[in-house]
Parts: sequence; structure tokens; C-alpha cells
Amino acid sequence: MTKMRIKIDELGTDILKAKGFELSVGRVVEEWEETPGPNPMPDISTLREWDHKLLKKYKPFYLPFCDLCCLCTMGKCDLSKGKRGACGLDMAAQQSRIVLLSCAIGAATHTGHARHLIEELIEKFGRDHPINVGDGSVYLEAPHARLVTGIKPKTLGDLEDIVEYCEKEIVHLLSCCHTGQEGNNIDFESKVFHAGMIDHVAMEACDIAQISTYNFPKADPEAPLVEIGIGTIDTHKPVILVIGHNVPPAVEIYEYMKRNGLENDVELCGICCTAIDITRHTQKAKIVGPLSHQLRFVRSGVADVIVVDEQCIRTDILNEAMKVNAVLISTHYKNFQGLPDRTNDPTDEIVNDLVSGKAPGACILNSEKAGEVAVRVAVAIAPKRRKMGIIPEDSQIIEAAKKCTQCHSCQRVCPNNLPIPEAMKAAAKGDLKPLADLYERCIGCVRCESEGVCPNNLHPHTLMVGASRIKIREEKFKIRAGRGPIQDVEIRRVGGPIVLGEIPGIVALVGCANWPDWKANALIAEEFAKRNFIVVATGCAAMAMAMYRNEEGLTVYEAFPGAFDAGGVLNVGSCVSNPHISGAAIKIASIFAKRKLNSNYEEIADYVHNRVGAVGISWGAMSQKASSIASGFWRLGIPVIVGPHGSKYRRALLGRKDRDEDWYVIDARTGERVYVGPTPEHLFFPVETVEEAMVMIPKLCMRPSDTTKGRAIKLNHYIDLHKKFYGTLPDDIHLFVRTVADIPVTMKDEILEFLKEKGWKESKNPSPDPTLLPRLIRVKKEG
Amino acid sequence: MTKMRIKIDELGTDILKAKGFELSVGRVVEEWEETPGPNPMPDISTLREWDHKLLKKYKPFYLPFCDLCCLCTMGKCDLSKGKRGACGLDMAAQQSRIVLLSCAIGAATHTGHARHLIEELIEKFGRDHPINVGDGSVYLEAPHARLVTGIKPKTLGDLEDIVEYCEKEIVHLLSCCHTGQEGNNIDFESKVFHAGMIDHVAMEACDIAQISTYNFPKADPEAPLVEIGIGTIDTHKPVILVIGHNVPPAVEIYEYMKRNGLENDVELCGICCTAIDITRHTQKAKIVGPLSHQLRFVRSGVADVIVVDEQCIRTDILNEAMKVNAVLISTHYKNFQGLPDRTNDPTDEIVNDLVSGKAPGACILNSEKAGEVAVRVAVAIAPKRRKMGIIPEDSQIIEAAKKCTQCHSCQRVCPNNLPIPEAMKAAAKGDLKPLADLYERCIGCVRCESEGVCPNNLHPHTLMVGASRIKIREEKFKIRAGRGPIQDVEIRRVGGPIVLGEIPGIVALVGCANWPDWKANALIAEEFAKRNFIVVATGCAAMAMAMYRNEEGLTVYEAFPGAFDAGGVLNVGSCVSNPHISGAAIKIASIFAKRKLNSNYEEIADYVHNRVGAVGISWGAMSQKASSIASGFWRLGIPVIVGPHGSKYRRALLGRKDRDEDWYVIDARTGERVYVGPTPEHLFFPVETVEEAMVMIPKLCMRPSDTTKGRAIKLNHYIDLHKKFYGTLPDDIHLFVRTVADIPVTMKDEILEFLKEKGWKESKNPSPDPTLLPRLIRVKKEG
Amino acid sequence: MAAEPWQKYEIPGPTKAVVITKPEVVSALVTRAKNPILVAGFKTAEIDFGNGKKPIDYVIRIAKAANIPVVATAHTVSEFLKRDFKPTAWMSAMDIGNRLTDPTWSVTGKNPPHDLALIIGISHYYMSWLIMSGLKSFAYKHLKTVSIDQYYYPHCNWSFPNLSLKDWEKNLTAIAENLEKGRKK
Amino acid sequence: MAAEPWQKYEIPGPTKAVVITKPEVVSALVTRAKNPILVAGFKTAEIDFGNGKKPIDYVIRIAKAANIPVVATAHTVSEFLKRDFKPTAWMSAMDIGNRLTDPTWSVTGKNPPHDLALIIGISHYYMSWLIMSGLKSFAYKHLKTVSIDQYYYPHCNWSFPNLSLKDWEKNLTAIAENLEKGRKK
Ligand code: SF4
Ligand code: SF4
Ligand code: SF4
Ligand code: SF4
Ligand code: SF4
Ligand code: SF4
Ligand code: SF4
Ligand code: SF4
Repeated sequence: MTKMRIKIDELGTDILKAKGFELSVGRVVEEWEETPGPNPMPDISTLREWDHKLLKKYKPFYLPFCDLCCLCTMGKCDLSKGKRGACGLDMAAQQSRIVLLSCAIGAATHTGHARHLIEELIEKFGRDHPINVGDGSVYLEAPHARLVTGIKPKTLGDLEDIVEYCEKEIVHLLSCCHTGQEGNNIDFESKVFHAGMIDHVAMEACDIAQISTYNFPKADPEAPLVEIGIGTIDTHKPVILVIGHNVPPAVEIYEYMKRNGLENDVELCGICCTAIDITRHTQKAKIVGPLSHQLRFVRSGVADVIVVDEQCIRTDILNEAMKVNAVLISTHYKNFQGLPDRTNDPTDEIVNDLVSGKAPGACILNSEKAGEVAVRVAVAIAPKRRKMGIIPEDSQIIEAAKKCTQCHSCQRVCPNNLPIPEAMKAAAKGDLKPLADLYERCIGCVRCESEGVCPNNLHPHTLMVGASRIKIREEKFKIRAGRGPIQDVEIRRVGGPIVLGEIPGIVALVGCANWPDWKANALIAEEFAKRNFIVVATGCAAMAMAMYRNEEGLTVYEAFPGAFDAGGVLNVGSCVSNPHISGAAIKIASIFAKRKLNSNYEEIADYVHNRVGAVGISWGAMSQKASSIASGFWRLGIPVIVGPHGSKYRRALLGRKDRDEDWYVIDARTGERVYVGPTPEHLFFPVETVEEAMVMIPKLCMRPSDTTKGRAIKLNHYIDLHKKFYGTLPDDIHLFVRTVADIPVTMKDEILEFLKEKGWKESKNPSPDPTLLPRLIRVKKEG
Repeated sequence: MTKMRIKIDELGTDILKAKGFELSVGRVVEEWEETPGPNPMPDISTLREWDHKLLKKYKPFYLPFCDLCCLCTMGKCDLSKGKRGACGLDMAAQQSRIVLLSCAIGAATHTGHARHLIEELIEKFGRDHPINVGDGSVYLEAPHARLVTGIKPKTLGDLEDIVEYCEKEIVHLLSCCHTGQEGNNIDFESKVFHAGMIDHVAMEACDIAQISTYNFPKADPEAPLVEIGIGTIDTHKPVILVIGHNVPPAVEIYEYMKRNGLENDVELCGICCTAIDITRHTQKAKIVGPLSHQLRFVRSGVADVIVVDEQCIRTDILNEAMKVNAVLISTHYKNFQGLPDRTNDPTDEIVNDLVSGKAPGACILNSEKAGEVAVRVAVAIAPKRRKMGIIPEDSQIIEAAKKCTQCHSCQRVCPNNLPIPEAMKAAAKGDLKPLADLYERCIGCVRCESEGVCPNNLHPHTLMVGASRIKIREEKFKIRAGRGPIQDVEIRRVGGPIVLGEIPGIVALVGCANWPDWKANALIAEEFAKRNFIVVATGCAAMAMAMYRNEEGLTVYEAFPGAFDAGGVLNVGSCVSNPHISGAAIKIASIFAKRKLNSNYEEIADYVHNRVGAVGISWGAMSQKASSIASGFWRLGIPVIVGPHGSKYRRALLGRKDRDEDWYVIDARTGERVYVGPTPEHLFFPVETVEEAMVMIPKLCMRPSDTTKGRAIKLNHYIDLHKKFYGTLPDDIHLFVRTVADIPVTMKDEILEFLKEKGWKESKNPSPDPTLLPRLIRVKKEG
Repeated sequence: MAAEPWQKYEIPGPTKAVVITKPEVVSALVTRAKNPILVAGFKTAEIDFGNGKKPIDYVIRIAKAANIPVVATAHTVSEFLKRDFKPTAWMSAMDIGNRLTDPTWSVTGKNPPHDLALIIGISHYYMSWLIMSGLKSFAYKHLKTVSIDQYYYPHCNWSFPNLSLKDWEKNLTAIAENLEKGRKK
Repeated sequence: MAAEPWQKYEIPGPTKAVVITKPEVVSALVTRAKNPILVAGFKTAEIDFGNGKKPIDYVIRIAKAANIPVVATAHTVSEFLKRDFKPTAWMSAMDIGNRLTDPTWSVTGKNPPHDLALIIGISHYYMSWLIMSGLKSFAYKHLKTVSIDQYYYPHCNWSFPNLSLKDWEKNLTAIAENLEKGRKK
């Protein structure tokens, strides 16, 4: 709908009397008790100084994925070894530009998703539908929106204003990627941070909208346990598989089932974030698994109808659906798949065409209609379809494996370099275990099966899935449904212990399925829950965490409580729920520490960076969204660890703990510069192994504000894990021990000896009131 | 500024009485006499059917610039020869995705520019400042906005609503580039068209804003002639060079000069579109030249102060400025260049720091302040600086050339594969002509001078510029200042002749400086102006056209009139003036043919595609903006030719004239399908040589609607040029001759003979009322 | 064995043309092909071997010897006509590239598709390189491509390496002679 | 001469590592270097040559023979300690990569910068490949890189080609022996 701006004093009464008009007035800031801080709706330049402060500590180490740039027709340009492109660009600027492009795509994806979802929900529930994310338990409903935009949203309609701001900023950011714009890599990085901040605002708006309108858990620590795993799907029923991130079509599928009494007769399951979100709406829905399970589940032929919306959908989904005679319904113009747009056709006609096989699929851009069609088609075709599509039997696997000539081509194109030829050799001899073992390390990308790869036309992934048949059927786990935000009262309870360091940290497992193995997610979650960290998770990581049982046969969600407290394991929700994690950090600053929130990004980030021991870990980070989500954490000064594939994001942000001069803060009480050690040491950090990640997590949770008790606890975990995995004491303890009281009691002698060797001296000011912002000095230093 | 939406019936009088609030009401569509057509504010899905119609005729021929995709961490993926990526993507989808990404960047760049410029102009001139692009001569002020959004903008404020819509669509489009979204290449192409359409809307808003507020020619055929060329710059004065696309800082420089009586004492010159736009504001300013002149002019050392804004700025500009001791002022957060943000520092302090050399430059995000600082610094430092920075003398060139070991490294990294080693050989013997000859074919990218390229550390570009010293000093030409839109009365005058084919075509020379040679621009302009085509130009092409004199010593702007009429040569303006060209085609449909304009894209595009003989040519297309500009023409069905570098855009859109079935239209009068031949044959077409371009231009101007007289005229030009450059008759005349009356009289015998050989037959329905839209059939065909 | 692209920065990807070390390979490929085609661009008429001969002269010899249909791109047809040779067709480089991806198309209308394309002299290395890239991914099922240009074209199935003018002429001569011999037999 | 990357799709760009055909080249490079360093990742302890030996054993031999400081990445330090060898330092692969770009840094604190880095066994080909790429563009002024891994690493200055386990072991042995001989002299 278009609108026109007019000055209020031009507003005649006639116009006011007209119906159906919407007016917007300059936001009455008084409606929110806090007066705005210095930076409402920051643009690219506003927070640059803050970014530069962080980037001075955490310098980019660029990892050029390609020596070349080919972004404009003057290229390709070789930028390696000091060369510049035809536009003058150097390698550092190009790498940071690509990071910005990636983050702009990521932020755009969430913002577009938010915009689309909110528009649909407004249409259904009205612009004035109130926001409710906590059923009274959450007063601070939108920490990002309030912090960044100064808007306190009260209705769905308010969320549109927030998204509009995000759109404007993303367009500016994207334009910076154009040939002949920014030339300085650090300024590109600052723009990357801006993209990340915007992304969290947009994601937050998106999740707030769906929590407020659908029947989602509302900040509920006791969100129900739901089923996850291929083995949980009842293959005797008609099966509808939803894939993507935009939940309305899935909700409408379920609502249609319910209205028609089919709740127990049709199986509704999902992959990726739509799966997470539909299980927030109804416990009857099931999660198949993360992205890596997409193709193998589709190929199993279990799904009769596949409904895709947007994001993280295999782009060959139509081909794959056709291979197993499943019907494909696209519900979003972001992914037409070349299907005819049948949104305006009569429902019966569409159903007929799909059931009769006249069309392999249809695009239906209306959730309700798509919901009805999906259910009716599934019910109609299920009896006719042969389930278990194209998964081979053992004998077939062995026969196939015999044809392998050990050329290694499949291995050499596998992102994880999996030793397929070895496994083939064993399989040819009848031993299918090595093949089945690859399953845990396979991301299901089927590059190994791509045209021309295997000279003998073998299909390694298919054979591997076949060899894992039994294991796959046993994939039956429980995951706690995505709870949404953290309650204000939870924040009040843990704020102190976290800031003082007594809860050793918040560990956030987020992101996608491009990992060297999935088990790591659960191992990390378990390790740190046991150690009384708060473990929070979203998206594919939250799913993967569930797909592993501990010695007692429990998943982490069953073994640990769902509260935001020491030892809790929380599924926060889908990708767009990530801002509840960063938001928790913001809320600690706002609710617990009572820092001004409204339009006050710099101060809040300064608080979070120096005091809130949180670390993100994305073991399988894959997407552009993952990069923009990470960058939203960076701007708040929260470090992010990624699995090895994450090095392909083209740069790390690394501190240099060996440079003392980098690790000073200002003591806000005195204005004095105080050395606080490398806390946290890195801002973006790809690791080689899960062992390395385990050791880095507690280390990256240290903060200048830690009390001696808190520091001792964190050091204890760090040193303990280091000894366990590295077989020795860390070599940098002296950088983290400020006073003798910081030393974990049980390790006192050992550490004191180490410190002596290093010539360590006690800090004169071990507990400053740390800040990087001179304006926060309360007593200006004299002289 | 934030705002809040409230329902009008909630609006209390108290609020209404408050000052400074702005209200917006649902647009009162009745204010514009036309009721809206079927598609106001189309989203990605709305015009898909139209796109698919075009894309069925003009199929993509993909030209993968790389076999690999590396957009996410699952890559790199090899997509060649039928392989798919880890996300399922195939090569066709990947190439179209990259085209979409490029167009999204392009559209974002213009939209961001529009947003920023309009905000600045609103601040200065008020939200209610009226739109005026024609001083009464232009009633249809915003053909794109009206066509696409249904908004008829009356004030600057209205333009913001238009830009907001563009932002929203761009974010959606960008999000489609994310891993795991669209999988179908034709649907990606449809999204590309959407990006292009949006881009023209945004550019239009941008140019409307600056024309309405600054002292620009307003649709003026008699816009003044201004000076262009390095030779026109008076090096005895302090020289300020502006580079980029956002004109306000340049305007403020000039206004400061004027206020302080310095108009004649300081030289203000520019490169790229800021240059075009500042000469629309004042004839005192001078244009140095297109993008390819940027580095060579900076290196000449003539400029004392360089002021950059956004886009098409060499990203190494700070380095280069420092080499010649010029001061750099960045005026935009899109290009910080790492400089300190001094927007809020006192002016005197900044001036002092820059004059004293304490800082090499500053970022000043306020146009007025930047303007004052630029002038004061230039005046202060000019006397101290040695002009003519780093251009070598003949003897130095010869000495350097002697060191060349003929390794060909420089040639092999030169985008134009220029035979530098040969020229070096000659230079070493004292003959500098071959080196100087390269100048016309050099795009000034200095890849040949990049680190590690020449084993003997020679600087080919510098030597070439040195060898061309005299020639460069003689670069003194005239260009007509950018006139802005086409008048309604001009449209009325030429609408008929164009649609009937009697004016053989509109030739639009647009875009950047990545050409194999610059002369081609002027040659094409001259050839077609002489042939009574209407020649329009923008941006770097408009500049390059001026930089060549015909036999009488005149530039095309001096030799031909500036009216939108047969034989006119028009500089329309900068890059953002391109919508006046596409807008002229739309206006022909609206003003001349009286087709409904409001929200009626499909019908208007159908009209333009079938009737308006226009072709764009971008000889040196380089940027992402150029690709999105082109795609705005594509959606209207207007073909675009690009120079050879344009093949790097990754795909052509090619018709197959040998497939008769592709070339049918519907006769709106009868509903009959009528063969109309390949008119126009291609939609996006990279050519090898300027000769090929010359022959394709008249051919691509043919339209189904041509009268026999019109077709004969167009054929005459086509055949004549084909004979001239190809040395023979075209082999496809039979596809364009519908009846004997179509044959140019002077060639009748020859052609009749050719037609006989081809077994040609007269068409039964040579003059249909052509359309691709069944809904436009006036009498439904029976049966 | 592969070589490096002439324009150093035009890196193709993992699969690269096999380097033709002996010109006989080309003649053999042509002889074995069912429906070969020769695409010649403007550089064939622009470059001079320094002895009055131009690549176009060899194109004509080769075409005549092997009876291969020739498509002239851009305005190259004029140069062929000047030499009293009528190419089978002339069309833009983009058009011939595009049509070669069509398995139902042949320049003579007979016996589609073309299964072998010799390519030479399309102006601008990068443009030629990109068209070959298009063929690599979109015609690979039916078409093999051979660059007999002066430079290495990695996107083809076979290509000369980067050659001096002299060596290039030698190779073209050898191909022509070979095919002429073949014809005589 | 260059080779192809082991992970076929990891194409680097125009400049590629010179293939080490003779292991002596490595010993010579080490001997000539002013301040070499050896970076060893976890694969050195994971891979088994089938004879009870692992690459890490050769790393230790080489380090001792040439007296090169060793940096162990990830948790590899534990494996060195198990073999009674204390690496000069341990740090993440990212950290050592980053520090090697710093011309003022040396792992011993002495005689910076490092002018030669031998790299082996960083887990995940692509990660290693990318770190080497970072070094290529951001340490090229002072540092030469040599991959002595099993696979070809194009971003280094020198690299083994893709080798069988057996040939890899042979090469590592040869380097060690060579250096040991050198030391004896
Ligand atoms: S953007 Fe710059 S570096 Fe990239 S291809 Fe274009 S000119 Fe080269
Ligand atoms: S499907 Fe699995 S085994 Fe095959 S290439 Fe992908 S990750 Fe490797
Ligand atoms: S590509 Fe095929 S033949 Fe080669 S190793 Fe793999 S499975 Fe065996
Ligand atoms: S976590 Fe990553 S892969 Fe998984 S659904 Fe979200 S964006 Fe997709
Ligand atoms: S976007 Fe797809 S094709 Fe590209 S790198 Fe990622 S997985 Fe591979
Ligand atoms: S500056 Fe000119 S000669 Fe040098 S590489 Fe660029 S185009 Fe070629
Ligand atoms: S790179 Fe240098 S030495 Fe080599 S040909 Fe060019 S100018 Fe001569
Ligand atoms: S025409 Fe192209 S190169 Fe020139 S200023 Fe515009 S975008 Fe830049």
C-alpha cells in the first residue's frame, strides 16, 4: 500500500474524517520511559569509532579464498602479493568487501523474511495485534529494537517501522560493495559490523511477530519436548515434509489438518528452521533433522508432499522430488523452482493436477491454500506411492562397491575429504561398517555423486545412506521446542553471577550443518552444561545437539533443564531466534546493570564486551546468514568460534595476546588505563578440531570484570580442559591471573610455579570498572 | 527519524496540535486523474509472467566467468559440465544468480544514492519543495514512478515513499542470492528484470530531486555547451577535482567559491558523474573525462584538492593523492578511505591540519563544510605544490623502455591485452608513437604497474601517459550539459515517426569506460545522428563521445542539435539520468499512444517492446550499476548491446532468428498469431567489434509495428551498414521484409533477387497491432 | 597436460584444455569428427605473420582441405569475401556460441549436432574464453572444442599453448598440410 | 611446474606453488634460511604410515636435525609431549598464520621475521590451504612457505605434489636424513 506524507498543519479535518487512512506521527518518545540515548537509528558512520576500537584489538587476518576478484567486467584481477585490481582495490579490502557482501546477503535474507512474515501476520491478525513474547514474564520484549532504533514495539504494525529502517541500512551497505566505493579494509569491517547489528534487529522483529501470533512457547523454560530424527516419522501415514524458514505455510498445513480431524492421520515433519518453528506451534509436528539430512530424507521417499518456503532449500529439490514421485509445493516467490504460479487457480483444480501427476508441483503463494492443497494431495497420493524411494539394499551396495576403481575422485571433491575409496574397498569385501561410519561426517551434499565425478558412475552418498539404514531408523530423539526469549526474571537472577564470572559463561551453539561431524555439537553442549555454563542453541546446531545420547541414553535436552541458568540447555528457537541470545547479553546490561538502553548502542556494547562472558560457537557455519549473525555478535564484542569450514568466510578477527599494549581498558572510576589481559582473546576464530574449540570456549568467556572468584572458576575450566586435551598446562596463564586470588585453589602450587617462571607480577588494579569509552569515565583524571 | 503508525480514529486533537509531527495518510489515489492499473508496486512475483514471455524469446546463453562457486563455506563447488554444487545448484542457476547479485548491487547503489541525496535535499529545501523537472514543459515528470508505484510525486517528500518501496524490493531480491533459495535460472532472470525495473525507479527519483532543487537544465534541448578534457583545466589556478556521483559537495564547493568571489580564481573540475552533474549546475565547472581518466589526471598532480563522494572512485585514491601531495576529502560514509571523521570538528582546525600536511585528508560528511574546506585548502596549498606530479619526460621514457626485457607480463595482465612490449621496443629506439597510440585503447587501470608484474619494475601506463603528453594537453572539447528529461511536446512530435519507424530509432549510448577504445562512442554517435536516428547519451559514454572531433573539427555536441528529434545528439545527464531515456519510451506509450500509465507495467512494456525502436549501447559497460541499468531496459523489452568486455556479465539474452516459432505476436485487432520476424532479434548482446555494433544498431531498432515506409528506412540503414562493414548483403533480409513495399527503393532489384533465392513469400498480415498479452485482444477470435 | 591462460588472470577452474603439442592431433580430430565446424573471428584477418600471410589464409586452406563449414564472426566475412572464399555463414560470436549449445542445430542444417568446433581468432581473448566456457558447460554432451588460436584457451577440450607468431603459423601450416595430404589420399 | 590441488575444487589463482620433485630442495631451503619455522597440525599425529610411524615422528626428526623451532597447532602439543618432544610453542593454526604475517614477530622472540615456514598436517585441507593463502598475500614480503604435507598446496611457494602415503614417508625420511647428514658435517 502506498502512502503520502503531509505536514500535520496541512491536515484538514476533511482528511481526518476519511476512513481507512493511517497516520504516522513523529514517534512520541515519552511513551517509553527512557529518553533516547545518543544514537537512535545509527547509520553507517554513527558507530564507526566503536568498531575501530574493537578492530584495533581484533585485527583481521585475511584468508583469500581466491587470488582473484571478478566482480566487475574490468576483472578478473589478481590481487595476491600486493597487486591491486583495475579499480585500485587491494586484497585486504577485497576480502573484507566479500565479507560485507556475505553479511549484507545474510541480513537481507532475514530482513526480507521478517518483512514478508510480518506483512502476512498483519493481514491475518491486524496491524494492532499486540506483541507478546513472554506472557508477562518479559517486559523488555525487544532489546535490539529498543537499543538500535529507539522504538519500543507494541503491535505488529510497529515491527514494520523497524524493518523499514533495516531495509534502508542494508541497501546502503550493499551499495558499498559496488566497484569503486570503500577502499579501506577496516572501514569495510566496520560496515560488516553494521550489517550484523541490523541483522539482529530484523531477526528479532521476525521472531517477535511469530511468537506473538502463533501458539509458540513464550519465553518458556519448560517448553515441551518434541520428537526429532528420521526414525520418529511414521511412514505408514501420508507424510508432508516442510523445508525452509518461513513457518506460516506449515502452520496452515497443521491448522487444516486440525480443522479436518486429520491431526493423527497425517504426519507433518520438517527440516531446517521451519521444522523448529512448526514444533514451536504444535508438538504433533516432528523434526527430521538439520540441513544435512535434507537430501537423504527426500531420497528415502518417505515424504509424499514436500512444501518449501525460503532459505536453506536444496536448489535441486524439484529434481529430487520428481525422482521419488513426491509432489513439490513452493510457497514463496523467493524460490519458484520454475513452477507455474497457481496462487489464483481454484484449489480443486490444483489438487487434481498434482494428484493425477499432470504437474510435478505448483507454486502457491498463499499459505492457507498451500496448506489445504498439501494435506489433500498427501492424503490422496500416499496410498499410491511406494515409500522408501532410492535407498539400496546391502547386496546392491556390495555389488556397486566392487565397481570402484579407487580413483579417489569422489574423495577429492568431497568438502570433508571423506575416505570414500577406502570404505568402498571394505564394502566390496562385504564390510559395510566403514561406509556407515562416514555417515556422521557427511554433510549430505552429494557432490560425490555429481555428473562426471565417478568414472564408474557410482553414488557414494546413496551407498553410505544405504549402509546406515538401520542406524538411520534408530534416529529417534527428543528436543525441547524453541522457547523464545529469556525472561526478565531469569536475567535478574543470573546477571550478577555472569558479570562477576561466577557463572563461567554463556555458550551459544548456533548455525548450520557444514561440519566435519555432527557429534561435536552434543559433546560441547554436554561438556559445558556439566560445567555449569549456560548452554543456549538455535537452528541446525540446536537440532544436531539433540541427535546424540549420553551414557544414560538421554539427549542433552532431557539431561539438563531448559532454564537460563547455570547448567541449563536451552533451545531458543530457529535462526531468527538468535537475537534472544545476543538480546540476553543486552538485557543483562539493561535490566541487571540498569544501563540506559534506548538508542545507546555503544555503551551497551562496551558493557557486554567487558563484562558478559558469552561465546558463540557455530560448528557447521555455512551460510551468508551465519556470517551476518556472527557479525551482530562481534559488534557487541562477543566472540564467535567457527568450525574449520568457517575459515572460508575469508578472515578471522584475532587478538594478539603477546602484545600487552592491546589489552588495556579505562577504569571508569579513575580514568586510568589498566592492563586486563587478553579478555576475550579473539573475536572471530575458526578452529581446527573440536578439542581446540573445547579449550577456547572457557578462555573466551573471561572478561575484565571477572571477580577473583569468577576468574578462578573460569581459569579452572580453561586449565582443566587444556590439560585434558593438550596434555599440559596452558602457556598463557600469567596473562589471565591478576592476583593470587584468581588462581583456582586446587591448582595453586602448580600455577604459582608456572607464574614464577614467567616472571609474573600481581596487578596493581585487578578489578577496574572496565570500559573502552572515555566518555564513561566518572571522575576525569587530572593532568 | 522514527515514526509511529496509528489509526486515524485514534488520533486525538492533542497530538494534532503538537508541532513538528509529520503525518502520512494512505495515498489518495484520486489526486491523480488515472485510476490505478493492475500492478501497483509489483513484488517479485507480479510481473513474472511477462518476464517469462520475454525470456522464452530471448534465452540466456551463459558464459561462466568461473567454473566454480565460492559463495558459501560448503564451496568451492565446481559446476561445470553438468555438475551441481553442495547446495544443489547448477551452472545456469549460478550464473543467473550472479547476474542478480550484480543487478541488486547496482540497484542498491542507485537507491542508496537516491535515499541519501533526497534526505540531504529535504533537509536543505524542505520536504514540500515542489518537483520541477521541466519548467512547465514536462507534465509527465516521473514516468517510472507512476508506471511502477502508482505514485505521482509532487514534492521531494513524495520521492522518499518511492525510494522506500525500492529498498524493500532490493532487500527481497538480494535475499534470493542466498544459498538455498531460488533454483531455477529463468526465475533468477525474472528477478534480474525486477531489479532493473526498480533501479530505474530509484534513479529517476534521484535525478528528479537534484533537477528540482539545483540549478540544472530542465528538459532543455538548448542546455549550454561546457568544457571537457584535461586540456581545458587551467593549471595556474588552484584546482579542485571532484570524483563520484553525489553532487551536493561539488555544488557547495561552487557556492562557497561564488559567495567568496573565487569563481574565477579557483578551477573546479570533475570526473565521472559528479562531473556531469556539477556542469549541470554551473558552466564554470569543467569535466576532465570519464573513469579511465581518473588516475592519469590525479597523477598529473594538477589537482590540489580531491573531493570524493561515492561510486566509481579508484579505491586507491588516498595512496594516489598522497603520491602527488594532493589533499583528499571524503564526503561520504560509503568511502571512508580510513580517514578520520572530522564532520564535527571546527572548520579552521580541519583546514589547518590539511594545509600544514598534518593529515593527508579528512572525512567530512557535511557538504557545506566539505565545500568550504576544499576551497580554502586548495587556495592555501596551490602555491606550495609542484603541479604535474609524476609524468615522465621523453628522455626518461626512452631510458626506461630500454630496460624492458620483452617478457610480455604487462600485456598479459592488461585487460585490453595492449601490445605494450612492442611499444617499448620502439620507444627504446626513440620512437614514442606506438606507446602514445596505446593511450586511446587504455582504460587507465594500471594493472600493468601493479606490484610484481614487471620484472624490471617499469611503469607502462605512466610511460604511455608521458608519451601522450602533448596529445593530452590538446584534450579540449565541448559537451552539452546534461539536459534531463525529454519534454512532453518532444514526445508528441516524435512519437508517431518512431512508432511507425520513420525515425529509424533511438540510440542510447550509456555506461562506463571499460572499452577496447574510446573513439567508438563518438563514431557511433556521429554515424547514427547523420542517419537521422535520435542519439541520446549519459555518463561516461556521454563524456567519451565529446572527446573526438569530426573532419570539421567539431564534437558531436557541436555538430548536432540537442533536441529529442531525428538527428539530435543529447547528453541526458549522469548515470541516474538513464531513466529519462527509458522514460522517453514509456512516455511515447503514455503521451503519444495514450496507454494507461498508472501501475500498468505489463501493457506499457508490451507497447514499448513491440513498437518503440530503441536500442541501448554500452560500449564500455563495467559496473554492477551498468548491469542493473541494462536490466531495466530488458524488462521494457528494449535491447542492449555491450562492448566485448560486457561478455563478462556472464550471459547474453539471445533470440534465435532461425526459429520461426519464436517470432509470433498476437494481432490485438483479431487475436490472430502473426509472424513478425526477429524484431528485435536480441535483448542483451555483447559484440566483438565496433563494426558489428554499427550493423546491429539499426537491425535491433526494427519493431513489429513498423509501417512499410518505416521498415524500408530501417532496412536501408541496416543493409547499407552491413554492406559497408561486412562487404556483402545481409543473409537475413527475408526475415525483415514483410511485403515488397518494405524494400528500400534504391536496393529493390538486388533485394528482390536475394528474396527469390530464399524462397521468400509476402506476409498475409504485414501490419498487425502487435502484442504479447492475450488480454489486450480487442475482438476475441472465435473458435 | 595443461598450460596457463595467456591473459594471466583468466583462471578457469579445475578442468582445463589438453595442450596440443603436435598439430597432427588437430587433423586427426577433424578427420574423425562426424560434423566439424570452424569458427573464425576478426583477429584472423588483423594479425599479420610478417610474410604477407594472415591466419585467415590458413583458415581457408584448412576449411577447403577438410571441407569444414566455416562461420565468420563479427565483420570477418568481408575479409573472407576479399579472398574469394564464401564462408558457410556469418554471425556474431555470441550467436554461433549459443547455437552450438543446441544439439538440434547445424550450420548447414544437416546432420546435427556439430561434434567438433575449431575456434580461431575471435577478437578479445576474454570474449573468446567466455564463449568457450559457455560451450564447456552447456554443449559438453555433444560437442568437443579445439582452440587453434595463438594462445592457450583453457575452457576448450584441446588448445594450443601460448605460441609465438612463428610457431603458431608453423602449426597452422602443419594442420593444413596434413589435411590436404589426407584429402589427396 | 605446478600441480593440481588435492581437493579438486580448491583453485587458487594464477600463482601456484612450485612442485618439489626432490626432497633435497627442502633441506636446501631450510639450510639456507635465516630463521625457519616448522608448523605442525593434528594430522601429523592422526595419520599412520602403517609401520607404526606417523608424520609427527618425522617432524621431530627434522626439527631436531635442523634445529628448527616447532609450533604445534590445535591440540597436537599433547602428541609431541607424549613423544618427549616439547614444541617451541603451541597455538591455534589461525594464530600462527596471523603471527607469521607480522615481520616483527618470531616464535623465539629472536631474529624476526621468520623467512621460511615448513607446514605440515594442519587438519582439513581447505583450512590449511586458506591459511597459506593468507600468508601468500600478507607475508610475501618476508616469508617463503613450503608445504611438506601429503598433498599439493598451491598457495605455498613450494609444495610436494599429491603423494601416496608411501611416497610421502619416503620424502619426509629423505628430508630428515639430509638434514641429519648436514648437521653431522
Ligand atoms: S571490482 Fe575491482 S578488483 Fe574486482 S574485478 Fe572489478 S576492477 Fe577488478
Ligand atoms: S555427500 Fe557426503 S560423502 Fe558425498 S561429497 Fe558430500 S559430504 Fe562428502
Ligand atoms: S569416484 Fe568412484 S571409482 Fe573413484 S574412488 Fe570414488 S567411488 Fe571409487
Ligand atoms: S542453521 Fe543454517 S543451515 Fe540450518 S536452517 Fe538455519 S541457516 Fe539453514
Ligand atoms: S552456494 Fe552452493 S554452489 Fe555455491 S559454494 Fe555454496 S554450496 Fe557451493
Ligand atoms: S593501464 Fe592501460 S595499459 Fe596498463 S593494464 Fe590498464 S589498460 Fe592496460
Ligand atoms: S612487464 Fe616490463 S619487462 Fe615485461 S614486457 Fe612489460 S615492460 Fe617489458
Ligand atoms: S558511466 Fe559507469 S564508469 Fe562512468 S561514472 Fe557512471 S557508473 Fe561510473
